[in-house]
Amino acid sequence: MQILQLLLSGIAQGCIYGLIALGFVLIYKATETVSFAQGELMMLGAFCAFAGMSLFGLPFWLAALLAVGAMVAFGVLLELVVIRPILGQPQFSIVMLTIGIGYVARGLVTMIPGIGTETHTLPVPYKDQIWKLGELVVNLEQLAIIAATAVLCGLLFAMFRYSKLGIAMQASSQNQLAAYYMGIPVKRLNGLVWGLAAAVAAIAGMLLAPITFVHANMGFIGLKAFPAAVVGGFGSLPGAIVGGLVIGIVESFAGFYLPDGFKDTAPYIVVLVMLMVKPNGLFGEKLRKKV
Amino acid sequence: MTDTVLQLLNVESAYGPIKAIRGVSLKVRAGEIATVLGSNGAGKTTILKTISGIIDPRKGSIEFKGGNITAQDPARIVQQGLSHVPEGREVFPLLSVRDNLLMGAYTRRDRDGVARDIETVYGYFPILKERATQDAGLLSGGQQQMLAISRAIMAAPHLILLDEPSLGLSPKLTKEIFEIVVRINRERGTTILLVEQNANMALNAADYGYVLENGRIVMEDTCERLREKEDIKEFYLGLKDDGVRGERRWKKKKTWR
Amino acid sequence: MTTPDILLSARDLSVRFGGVLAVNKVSFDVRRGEVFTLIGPNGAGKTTVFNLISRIYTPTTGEIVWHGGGAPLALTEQAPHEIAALGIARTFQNIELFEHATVLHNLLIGRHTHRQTGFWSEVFFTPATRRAEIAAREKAEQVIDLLDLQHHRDSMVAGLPYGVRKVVELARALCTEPKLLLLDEPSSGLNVEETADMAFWIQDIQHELGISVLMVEHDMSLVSKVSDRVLAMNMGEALASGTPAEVQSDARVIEAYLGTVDDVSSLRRVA
Amino acid sequence: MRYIFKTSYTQDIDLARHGGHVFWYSLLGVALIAAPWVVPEYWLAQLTFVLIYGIVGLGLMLLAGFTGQFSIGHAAFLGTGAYTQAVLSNMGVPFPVALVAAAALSAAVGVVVALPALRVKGIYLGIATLAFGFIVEEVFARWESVTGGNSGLHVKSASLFGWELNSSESFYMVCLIVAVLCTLAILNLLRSPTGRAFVAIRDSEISAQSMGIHLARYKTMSFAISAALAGLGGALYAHKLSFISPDQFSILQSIDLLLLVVIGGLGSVHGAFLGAIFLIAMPQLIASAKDWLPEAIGQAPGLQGLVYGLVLIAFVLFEPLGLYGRWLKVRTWLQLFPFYRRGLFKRQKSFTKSDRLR
Amino acid sequence: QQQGVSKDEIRIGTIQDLSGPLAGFGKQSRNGMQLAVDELNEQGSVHGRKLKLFVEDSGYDPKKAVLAAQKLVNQEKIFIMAGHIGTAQNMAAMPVQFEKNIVNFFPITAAREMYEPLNRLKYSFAATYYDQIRIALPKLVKEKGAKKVCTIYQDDEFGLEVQRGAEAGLKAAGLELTEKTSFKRGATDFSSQVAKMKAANCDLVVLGTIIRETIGTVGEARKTGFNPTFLGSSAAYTDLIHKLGGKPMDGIYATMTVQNPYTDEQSQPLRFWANKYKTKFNEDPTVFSVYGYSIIQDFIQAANKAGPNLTTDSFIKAMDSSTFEPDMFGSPKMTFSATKRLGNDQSRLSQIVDGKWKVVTDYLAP
Ligand SMILES: Nc1ncnc2c1ncn2[C@@H]1O[C@H](COP(=O)(O)OP(=O)(O)OP(=O)(O)O)[C@@H](O)[C@H]1O
Ligand SMILES: Nc1ncnc2c1ncn2[C@@H]1O[C@H](COP(=O)(O)OP(=O)(O)OP(=O)(O)O)[C@@H](O)[C@H]1O
Ligand SMILES: [Mg+2]
Ligand SMILES: [Mg+2]
Repeated sequence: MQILQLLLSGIAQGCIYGLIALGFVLIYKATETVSFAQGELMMLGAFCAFAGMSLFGLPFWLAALLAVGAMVAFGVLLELVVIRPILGQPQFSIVMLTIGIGYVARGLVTMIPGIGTETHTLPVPYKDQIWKLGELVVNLEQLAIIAATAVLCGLLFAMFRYSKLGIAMQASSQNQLAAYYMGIPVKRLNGLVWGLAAAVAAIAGMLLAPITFVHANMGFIGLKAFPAAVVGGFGSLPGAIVGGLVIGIVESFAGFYLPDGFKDTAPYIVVLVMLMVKPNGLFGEKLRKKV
Repeated sequence: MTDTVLQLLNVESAYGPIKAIRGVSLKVRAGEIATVLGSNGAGKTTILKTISGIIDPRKGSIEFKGGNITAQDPARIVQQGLSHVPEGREVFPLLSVRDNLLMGAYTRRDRDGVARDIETVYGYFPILKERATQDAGLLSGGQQQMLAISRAIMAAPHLILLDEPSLGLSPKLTKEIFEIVVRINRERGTTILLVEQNANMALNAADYGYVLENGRIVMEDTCERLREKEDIKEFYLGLKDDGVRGERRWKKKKTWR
Repeated sequence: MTTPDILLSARDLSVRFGGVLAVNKVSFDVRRGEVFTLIGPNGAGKTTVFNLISRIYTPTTGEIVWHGGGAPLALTEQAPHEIAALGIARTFQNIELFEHATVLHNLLIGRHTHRQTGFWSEVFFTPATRRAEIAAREKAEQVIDLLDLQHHRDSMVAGLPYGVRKVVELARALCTEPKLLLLDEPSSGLNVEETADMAFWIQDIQHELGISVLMVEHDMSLVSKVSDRVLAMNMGEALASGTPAEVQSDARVIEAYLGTVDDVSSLRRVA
Repeated sequence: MRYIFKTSYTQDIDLARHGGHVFWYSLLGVALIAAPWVVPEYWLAQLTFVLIYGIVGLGLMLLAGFTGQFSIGHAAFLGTGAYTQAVLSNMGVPFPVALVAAAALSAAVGVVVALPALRVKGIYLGIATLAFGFIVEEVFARWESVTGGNSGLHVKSASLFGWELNSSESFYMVCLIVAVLCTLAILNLLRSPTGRAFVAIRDSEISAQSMGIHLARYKTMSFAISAALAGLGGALYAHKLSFISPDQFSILQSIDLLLLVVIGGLGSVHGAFLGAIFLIAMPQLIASAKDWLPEAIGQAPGLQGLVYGLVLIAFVLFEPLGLYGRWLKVRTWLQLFPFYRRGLFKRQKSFTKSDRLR
Repeated sequence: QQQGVSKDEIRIGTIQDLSGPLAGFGKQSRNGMQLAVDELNEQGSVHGRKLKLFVEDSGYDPKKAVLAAQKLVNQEKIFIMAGHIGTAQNMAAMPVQFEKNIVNFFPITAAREMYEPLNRLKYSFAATYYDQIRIALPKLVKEKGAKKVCTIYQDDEFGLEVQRGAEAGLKAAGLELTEKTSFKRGATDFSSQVAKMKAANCDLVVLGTIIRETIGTVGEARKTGFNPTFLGSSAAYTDLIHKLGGKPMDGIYATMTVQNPYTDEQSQPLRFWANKYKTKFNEDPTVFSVYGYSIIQDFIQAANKAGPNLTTDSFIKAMDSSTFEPDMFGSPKMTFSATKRLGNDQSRLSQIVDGKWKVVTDYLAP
């Protein structure tokens, strides 16, 4: 029973990591950049929903929809203003840019008087509800995360695999020059990707809010999602979920059975071991340049 | 002039402080095959890149089908019906061969036509059909070249810019490629601007030729007449091969210990 | 099997990538001082043979034996970076230069296998290090002279035209002072005149420097001019071998590789 | 524009390419040596930190800028150096010995990190080093008998041959000497085969390998040197702060270091020090700008992060080559004056290709 | 000539976290200090001198704290450093101050290093986390008849102090900790820690947690049907606990020194103060605002006592014979001497009842 309960909370936590990792993988697949701002986008999304519900008194669903909408607009705008001008520069520049965006987002939110430095709750309708299955306790908040993660993963996977748009996104990440030669509107697609990533982040942020609360530093959980994405293989969407689960479950068991300190380092140990055994992660393709 | 598809007027492009082409003017008429000859580093690739918007020219203007396309976004230019087969293949290495071809047809909306054209290029290059699901990055050099050309055909454009299409192809395929180019030109009426080191092939396939040296156009004429010029014969067709050569070889020997 | 004039021998080489049998039971010998050329249609497996020799791939079966230094040595047991030190240098079909360095810098990197200085002497830049640097530089200058690269000595590789890069790659390989030079399509992207230069250079390399050459090439004029022996491959298998003339007249080679008529005037538009 | 007529190969090899170099760098040297007597104490403290971070930045520059291996866990090496120095100093080990030990131990740790790093690239390497950084931080926190755990560790002030280096002036001198020596060593390394091997690995692993460069050995070496420099910096840092605790070597520190090299200008030795100046001076600049701003903005928490982020973004957008790149432009402008043309540094359209295939 | 004191001005320096993880607290304590300074300057002076507050931001980074201290001490020429936040930050900044003979006055951190080892320039005001728990725990154990005491603590200096306090307190009661478990700062998932304590059948849990971690831990425990007595330190004594955590937080205990200033407070002066604060800064005051405010108040008292000739020495002399009476916030009486540099080591117990903190005991004597 103990083990089952641990497994369950591991899975729930793993889905959180997976959900955030989805955002990383989405951006990576479509632009080959690693976005360090994903966690902050998540935070902004959560704050949007919080503003909608608590400040304007909107019902949850409406606030959630508006938050996603607002974040899509924000993502597109972000791309337009700061990413587009350096599109085509080495990926590393863009990674640095996302770190900068992270600082700015955190700084801006913190600066909002009376709200920025505080911690808030998001009064979701399913807050604090639990299901009991015998002795097992399942949290509705966690179930929501698991469901949303599965749906999002499916949708994104289908997009990249089957839609012309998704393939074009991958094409422009693999060879921008050639993408232009094909008439792929690389810039517009890039904007779309960032909009999409912001939407995913907003959803993650709102799902996370009941568990971690809404505050300016909530994005730091993204640091745990990196190992998840890597364990799964950075370019693979299902990999993100599986990686997240692996990390979540390992954490849960390490926290219970191993001495203190292992719970928080376990993900990183797992990722190091993984990279030694399988340098491209569980689902990552083995890539090698053909000369 | 309605029958001019592409017109460059006094175009000048540079990489930083280095001018690569200086005041190039050329014209490609509808339905013809034009070719640009020139030695290494003459600026051929630069001309093509400038046309398709990859490099913004410092001066001059470029017109495509009567509209000004100078320094437009490359994707916009392609959408107007211009397709560029770049130097060095530039395939999407992690997409399958089939997806690569589909990306070639990105600007097209007619599904049936795309499906038909895929079959056509599979007919030209059966190996692509065989490898349809393989990652394009794993193809051999020549196979990638075939893919790059096919991708351009997939776009069903008005004008194709070909940058050294025969690079790395076997002699047999080189000839086939030119046959295909000529066929596309004759059957579909596609206009073609061709850059090619294999001047013999190029001058036979093309209707009109330009000779580029150090970023300037130094000669232009119909290919028929170009083929007869002494300079062309000597430097581009390699038909004269004694005097000058011997001297250079001697110089080499002297500096090498 | 080991005759004294054999430099490298490949026996029954095969390699499979998933469903593709890229090289299938290929055997050949490269003799000392000769130019040996591989030809064959696209995808025949020529580059793959190069990659097997330079240990980028490991053969599924078969072996490659190196007779370049003392006792025969199985190349398949060497680490990839040890190949250059043995005296095998190569160029790449798609050009793999150090893009963000100057031509001179690229050539000096080519001198790596000949470095004599240790880490600490480099940290303190001892007079010995300085001497070694100057020696390396002199060698690089010789190669620059040979291949007429003086103009480009201090240019960034990233800005060079395709043809010059091909030459720089050759220069870099020469800087390692190899015994065997692997050239993957040295003339692609060069015009007739430059191809002729390339032919002279290859001959100089062969005769003056005594370096053996293993080459992949599609330009038959260059092949006939410089090669001593030719091996034609098709679909991963050896098809024919012999002198350039013999191979070029082989019916199967013509069928698979050369094509039939050499007259291109058929392309012309009939007015 | 300065044209230099070269008459011998040594001219390309020497550190100072011409008389101008000699003059300006001597001037800088004199200024740095004179600093303790002429600048106020507060500025001297800043300068000391700049030197310390310059040393660390030099290490990361070698790794990231010249070998192309990005480390998001460099604070771990900084920490290793700092703790080694602290523990040894507190045991009474003489300062120079402890310094060497700190560098050596960090280098050893660097070799350990290099093990997974050999097989992975790009983002995978980044995450591997990130993970490593977290683990090392945890070790600092858990190994209480040595590190004092989360309660932190006091560091005695350094003493050299019985001479206490506890005044800020004397400690500044020590930092200056170490920094100059490190810079010279790195410059020497970069103009010899080892340095070229690093650059080769950065540009193309496959052809570096076919030129006979042992990838594993050189990557490991780069990690080790980089870690050793970070360790040296850490050792000095420990003395300067006189109190160290695990959370000083967290991911935030690592990211700061990364910012340092990027803003300084990847791939230039100058960049390491320019970046360090930036990293240390920026917060002070922001703080002094606060007084000029309206209360609601100036006094709001988070302003620092906001400005920091904005500056970083501005750098990437407008000066991807970093401070060093900007300096080069200014210098060229001065040299060409009044013939500078606007288009000279116009950025070209550029296009990326997959990094996954390298 | 004493630095930082002129004919009509006393310069006070403080270093707060205005951009780091504790930016919220940093801002509140700065506001509290500013309020006290402004009040004094409006109403009078200290022997003809107005106060001037210099605030620097450390971002909770010790390196920046050193530089900030350098700036305050050597550039702004402050007379005293007051209310510097953070343990490591104080540790790093103190040498800079001590070199120039600048007092480290009432830093906002309840670590023992703030008065130990003895230094004539160190003054600390609040009961340490260690003492809070050490004293409160045996009382609560006895009252609840707890047999198995566990602790969950943040894996840093702060959490360790709580955990050590719990160990010391239990020793006095002849018990030992049944289970110890920790988490890393910023953690959001406490399921395995709670499962661990539940498996150990703990009936009293000492919380070395701050805000979100307190809520997370207690919330997770309630969900899994694990209902021991919870005891937190003054770090968990903030109104955010019940505001964010809601119903499940009811019943937890926390030690505290000063009372949370609710704006609808019963006590009239406190309510007045809280509303004044709110008008000025447009946000509710918190314990940290109170800390900041009290620190300046206490400084004013000591500076007044030191007389017109204010120097570091005269200030120390005045402090070492000072007694600070309880104020409206309910802080305990503080006394200092040349050897006793911690104002007091007492705290009270509070419990959340119906979504609000209520003081349930008086000051606990050891
Ligand atoms: N990215 C670049 N940066 C700087 N200079 C460049 C760059 N690309 C090309 N050049 C320069 O521009 C000139 C023209 O180059 P271009 O590539 O157009 O030549 P090309 O005629 O296509 O030659 P090739 O036949 O070798 O392909 C050359 O002198 C080259 O050095
Ligand atoms: N790493 C790999 N994975 C899968 N297939 C590969 C790989 N490398 C080569 N191949 C396949 O092996 C075959 C031989 O390729 P190779 O590059 O050797 O051809 P080549 O003879 O050099 O042709 P070309 O003249 O076009 O360069 C090709 O069909 C290619 O697709
Ligand atoms: Mg070209
Ligand atoms: Mg090949």
